[in-house]
Amino acid sequence: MDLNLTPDEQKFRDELRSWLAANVPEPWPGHRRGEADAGYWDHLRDWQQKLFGGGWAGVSWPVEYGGRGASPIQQSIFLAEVARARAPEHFGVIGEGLVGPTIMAVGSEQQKQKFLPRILSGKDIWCQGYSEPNSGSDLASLSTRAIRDGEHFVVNGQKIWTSFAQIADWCLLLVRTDTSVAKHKGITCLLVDMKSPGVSTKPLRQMSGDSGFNEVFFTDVRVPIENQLGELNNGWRVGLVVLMNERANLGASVYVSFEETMRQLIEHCRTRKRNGRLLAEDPLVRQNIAQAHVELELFRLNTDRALSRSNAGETPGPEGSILKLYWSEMNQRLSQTAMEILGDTAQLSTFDNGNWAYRYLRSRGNTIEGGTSEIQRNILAERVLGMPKSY
Amino acid sequence: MDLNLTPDEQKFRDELRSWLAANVPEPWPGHRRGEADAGYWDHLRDWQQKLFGGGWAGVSWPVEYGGRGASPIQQSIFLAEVARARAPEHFGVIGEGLVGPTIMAVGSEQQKQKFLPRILSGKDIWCQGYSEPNSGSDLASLSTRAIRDGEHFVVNGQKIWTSFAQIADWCLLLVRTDTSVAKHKGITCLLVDMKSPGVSTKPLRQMSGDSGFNEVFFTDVRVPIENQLGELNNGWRVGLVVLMNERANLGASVYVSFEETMRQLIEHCRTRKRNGRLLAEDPLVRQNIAQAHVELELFRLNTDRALSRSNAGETPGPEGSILKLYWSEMNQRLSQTAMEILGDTAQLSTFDNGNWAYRYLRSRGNTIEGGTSEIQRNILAERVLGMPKSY
Amino acid sequence: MYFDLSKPQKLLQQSVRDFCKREIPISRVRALMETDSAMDDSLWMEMAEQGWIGLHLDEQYGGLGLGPVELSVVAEELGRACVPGPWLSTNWAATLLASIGGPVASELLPGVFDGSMRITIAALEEQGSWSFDPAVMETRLSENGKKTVTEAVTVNVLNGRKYLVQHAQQADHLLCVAGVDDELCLLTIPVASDGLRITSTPGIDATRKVYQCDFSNVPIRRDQILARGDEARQALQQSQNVAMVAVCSEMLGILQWLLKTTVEYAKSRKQFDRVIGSFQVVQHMCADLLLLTESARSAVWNAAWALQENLDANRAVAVAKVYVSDAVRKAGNLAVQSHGGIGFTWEHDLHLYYKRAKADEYLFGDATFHRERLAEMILG
Amino acid sequence: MYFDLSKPQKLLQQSVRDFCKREIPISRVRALMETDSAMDDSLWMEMAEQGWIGLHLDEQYGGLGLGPVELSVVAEELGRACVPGPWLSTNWAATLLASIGGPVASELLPGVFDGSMRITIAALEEQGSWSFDPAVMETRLSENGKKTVTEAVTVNVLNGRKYLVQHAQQADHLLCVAGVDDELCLLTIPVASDGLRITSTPGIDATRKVYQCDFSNVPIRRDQILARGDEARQALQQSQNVAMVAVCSEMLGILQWLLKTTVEYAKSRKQFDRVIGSFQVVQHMCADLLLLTESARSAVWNAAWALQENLDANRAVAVAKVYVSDAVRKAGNLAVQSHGGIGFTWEHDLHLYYKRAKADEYLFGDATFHRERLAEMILG
Repeated sequence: MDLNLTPDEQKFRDELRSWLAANVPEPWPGHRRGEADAGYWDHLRDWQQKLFGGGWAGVSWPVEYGGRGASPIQQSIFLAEVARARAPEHFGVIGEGLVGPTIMAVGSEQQKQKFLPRILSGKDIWCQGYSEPNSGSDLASLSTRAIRDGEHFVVNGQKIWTSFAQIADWCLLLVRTDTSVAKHKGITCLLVDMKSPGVSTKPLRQMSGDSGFNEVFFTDVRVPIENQLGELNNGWRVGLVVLMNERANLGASVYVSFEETMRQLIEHCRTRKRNGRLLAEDPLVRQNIAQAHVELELFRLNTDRALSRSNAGETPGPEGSILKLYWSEMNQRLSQTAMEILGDTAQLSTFDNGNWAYRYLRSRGNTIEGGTSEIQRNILAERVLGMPKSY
Repeated sequence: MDLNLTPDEQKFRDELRSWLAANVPEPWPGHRRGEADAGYWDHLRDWQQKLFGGGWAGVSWPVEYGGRGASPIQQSIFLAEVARARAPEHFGVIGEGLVGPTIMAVGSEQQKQKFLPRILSGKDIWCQGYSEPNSGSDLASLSTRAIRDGEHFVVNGQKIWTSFAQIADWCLLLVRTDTSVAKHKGITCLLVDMKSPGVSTKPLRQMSGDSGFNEVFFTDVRVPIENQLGELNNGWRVGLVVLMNERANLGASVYVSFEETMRQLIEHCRTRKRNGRLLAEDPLVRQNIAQAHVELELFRLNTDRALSRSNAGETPGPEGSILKLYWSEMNQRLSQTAMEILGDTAQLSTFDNGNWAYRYLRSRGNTIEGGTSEIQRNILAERVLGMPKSY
Repeated sequence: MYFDLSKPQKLLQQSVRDFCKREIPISRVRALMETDSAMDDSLWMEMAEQGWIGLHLDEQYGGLGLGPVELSVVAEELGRACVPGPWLSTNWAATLLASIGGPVASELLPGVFDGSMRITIAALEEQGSWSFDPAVMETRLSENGKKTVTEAVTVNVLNGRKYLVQHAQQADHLLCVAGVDDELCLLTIPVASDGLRITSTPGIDATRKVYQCDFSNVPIRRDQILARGDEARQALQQSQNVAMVAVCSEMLGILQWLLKTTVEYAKSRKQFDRVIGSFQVVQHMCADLLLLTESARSAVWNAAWALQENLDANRAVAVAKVYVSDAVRKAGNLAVQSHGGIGFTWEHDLHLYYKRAKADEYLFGDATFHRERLAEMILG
Repeated sequence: MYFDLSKPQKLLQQSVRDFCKREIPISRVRALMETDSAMDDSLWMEMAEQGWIGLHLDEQYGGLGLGPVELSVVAEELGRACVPGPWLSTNWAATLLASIGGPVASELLPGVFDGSMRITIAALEEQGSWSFDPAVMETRLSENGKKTVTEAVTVNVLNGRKYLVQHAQQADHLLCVAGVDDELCLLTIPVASDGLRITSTPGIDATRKVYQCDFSNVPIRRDQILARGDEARQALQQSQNVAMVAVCSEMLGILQWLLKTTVEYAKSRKQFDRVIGSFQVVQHMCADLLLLTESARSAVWNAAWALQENLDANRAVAVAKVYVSDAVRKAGNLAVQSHGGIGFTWEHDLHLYYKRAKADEYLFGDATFHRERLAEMILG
């Protein structure tokens, strides 16, 4: 057991830190994602270019595809350091983290050559079209249809909860290509040009007031057959790889954001009073802060253990559900704890720019997006503990 | 809305109080139920006789059967006052509360004449044979068999979790009389003499160390056919009536026991110190005590509302599950709260005679016995909220 | 013992429910919450006409002379319909005024009840609490020059800041809780007073607007001092008890809505070729919603009744505020989770109730605050 | 970063597991716990021979010179097998002695490690806490006559009472935490001392016996005072950190047992014509058990490693004690509930683990106690 970074890992981190110190731009002035204007998107695109220029795009991609060949631990160091440096949001997160690796795994040589370099350089921004209004937890029941017509698929249907759709160049899309077989067996994965005629997007406003997601509508969209990714009707397996990656990858960057939240909360406890007494002196506040600290530590440690396993060569499996389940529920408790500690004024948009109320509301989505907590528990029971399917 | 007792209810209570003040015997010296000796059983039998003599047996039974015709609210007052007066355990609880009303509802005239007076006078002590080792939550799957042989049923099988079995004269027994039909449709209810050859009992020790329940074994036990209660193969419905009564009836007496627990806990908070400070001065203890008070109040109020509905003539239905679900989980929280407040020494058998540790352990059974919390939630979802069956 | 609404109370309930259904559908709620005031005059006058303002207060002032139980019935229905506007704050302020009595009450209350006079209360401070300890209260009445506050003609001045004042910008008068020497005092202040600045501070719940009020040497005549010391404290506590019953009732209405909406959704939404209400975990979430809602009803009715009978109301009201505040938060979370993605959208009405519930959870002190009050009553 | 056991650590784990399976099946656990001492000499000597007593302590005293991680590995397996007896208390006492060093350590420790000398610690008081504040400590060392404690020949006396002293009746020596003036001191006391009375006080967990120790003018020579003031405090804290890693590891072993046993039962028990593990609610309880167990493992390993590396171990150990204490209680409750009636019987082994977990939850301070300690580190 050695929880310290190895010399290699330290070297990687130090190099990255120096680079970030020199290259991270000033924060974009007061915005909330989804309500952004074109200037903001350019800001993100510039950062993506900078990463690419500095050799920090696709850190975990194999060297043969232009990446840095970073280990899972290095990849996690990368995500954490970038977050700590308050670098801009990672515009290429879906392309680099999900689409690229999937293309490497199942794409044709031609697809690799066409798409991978443009993902790496940030020229193409990707989104993923998975969920549909009637296919949430039951993703495999998706009904967006693709019908073969000569050298094209003709796609009709609607996707929902699609991040970056309003600005994306391409979409990794799951479509139904065979309605005569079991639902998992008739799905195909397509790479769709978002500028194709018939594609339209509409921002989806959340209870937290912002619009981080979109609805995407496909009306007679023609997709060339060479943009089929993997085998026909084998799209479910392709899609699953992406989901596993998604669950395993998020840890490091969300950890940094929770850490920052804790830091701010502790700072308030040290300076704000209730009824003449510092919050930090209130025994109930003290219990809550300590409990939040414990839970956050456990998230860090669970993440590190999972990373250590990945580093040892184990592929991310259903255990990723533990991390997702843990952090999503932890963040809801943390948000509630903050609202309780900070008290009545925490509900105001004029207090810390409304961030506490925003966090509180936004956190409710955590146990739904990326697979509900119910789905995660089903996965753990059935695929880790080997219990029979419950439905 | 009027939460005060009506003049009639007050009169009933005052009369009862005077009678109890004059008649409740000295507490039986230090015993725990199930480890009792014959003297203890005689003590309970004496009390039962006293109640009968004073006209306080079967308070809720109709006057025509020798009861007092008390309303549900009066019945609840009776249970609460008897508990507050620290009267002996109610030996006849199953006979009076469950078996008697069931015989009144579905029994033959002959059965009524034979059994009801002896229940009321405390001559016969009853138990109920429902659960089996392989039929817990799925009670209807019970496999104790009764086969018709001339003028008798011949019973073979095993029951479990049977209170009072070691001392009971009679048993209200659910048996399978038809294996060829759906499980709910082949069950019959028998009244079985516990002194019949082939009946044997064995105390069942619990994790809390005591033996409040028994296993009962039936080997070729011959039961005369006139002891069939209700129709052949209609025993499931007969049994359900008993269960509903059980859930609805318990409220008042358990409330009094929780109230006493709270009183003792508060007393400790006022007199015991931790690290030089009175427990009552510890803000965390104060939160816990207040929360326990709130939860206990809610139990009282929920019980009163249910009683008020019963009094207005509504029959106890699936809402009884709310009360059972609520108090069983509340009591577990209360027990844990007490263990946390009282600290390390609460685990010792030398501290308050080991009662806190005993309560803590015993409370784990509350969410299992009389229908698990999972079954109660299923009932609420399916039968109160009208949701489809989940299994 | 009769633990249910009486026939007339049930009729009142039905009439409020019908009115809300007809006049304040959720589309109107959404339209109003997008406005600066979350109210419009016609709706307010209609509500006044129904007698819902001060319905629990003395007929001598123009109230209906009904009791806290009736107030609770109305509040529950307004909560169930998520009715925007100053109903709660107005009733709180009116209760406080009536409880103090005197010429100001006689002057203002009739207008309050008929909807023509708007009042609210400025009480909470940023680093204060709902216990209003005069020793740490930032908003203070002080003597101007050397004259004492008891001299009739003296003009004193008020300085300080209040937060979360409901509908201050729509009010004609503020009732203000302030410190004077080591005591509390209650003041009535016209919003047009010199030195008073009212700033909008949008809160999590857009159906009720909240403001920051800054007092900078606001001149206060002696006749603006409604009460001080014990009298002020008692009137405030009593008015808070009434207002807490109202806010708990409102949360009960929200709970009812959450339960109904979630169960209906679970019965209709299909995933995996079956309605999600057939999944045991969803069923159990609904069963918990039922338990929370039914228990909240017991707590609310008991508190309203205790207040009506004047029986240890502090305790019963605190029990209700603790239980219902926690219950509505848990229920909101269960409801959002049961709905999945759709329940997290702006389009779905769930968030309106979720946010209002959060504001109500804080209002008059959260569960932790009232647990400590209860501990004081139980343990000393 | 390598967050897993090393190969040798895994071999150690396997060897302890095999030993326990072979030598201490649950039938022997039950037989031992019914005895007065919950131990028998042959088993104790065998455990000593395996090197499990003081395996983390210096070879100079006869320990194996391994580290806290190896101690954790052994403790987890002993927890998983619910091994009765004084392993934990002996290791705590040995760690304390080793940490103080000096002639008493050299004299006693070799015998402790080979099983021939039995020691334990008398620390907790009925109305005290695990923070051992000398100002409120009831057990006090005082001067006999007018001589000072620093004079070599002076005999002082000890008065007071200790609770929950593990295996005191089976010990040859007690190490005792006492107050002297305004400081802590640590004493070594032969159990045969005049004025020392040891009374059995059976606890919730019968696999470890606990006693009350009454000290009535027990004479204490100067060479029995092992340390006082800061030195005593530091040695005690350090030994508690080690012992807390051991007790957290033991709880981790219990968690593993609860998870495995519950999942197996859920896969085999049938109700409603299907295994109960196919009910979503039971599945989710098992998923929660998994999450609690895996997280507890992260916390325990991190604490053991921090102790080994001497990195802010106070914090890492407190985090582990908070998390694991709460986790094992929740897990025990989930396990009993998932088992239904059978899990509530004496016959089923579940209650042995459930009760041991409860005792462990308290031992060295419960989660609430250590949260306050953490708050002190975080907030001051």
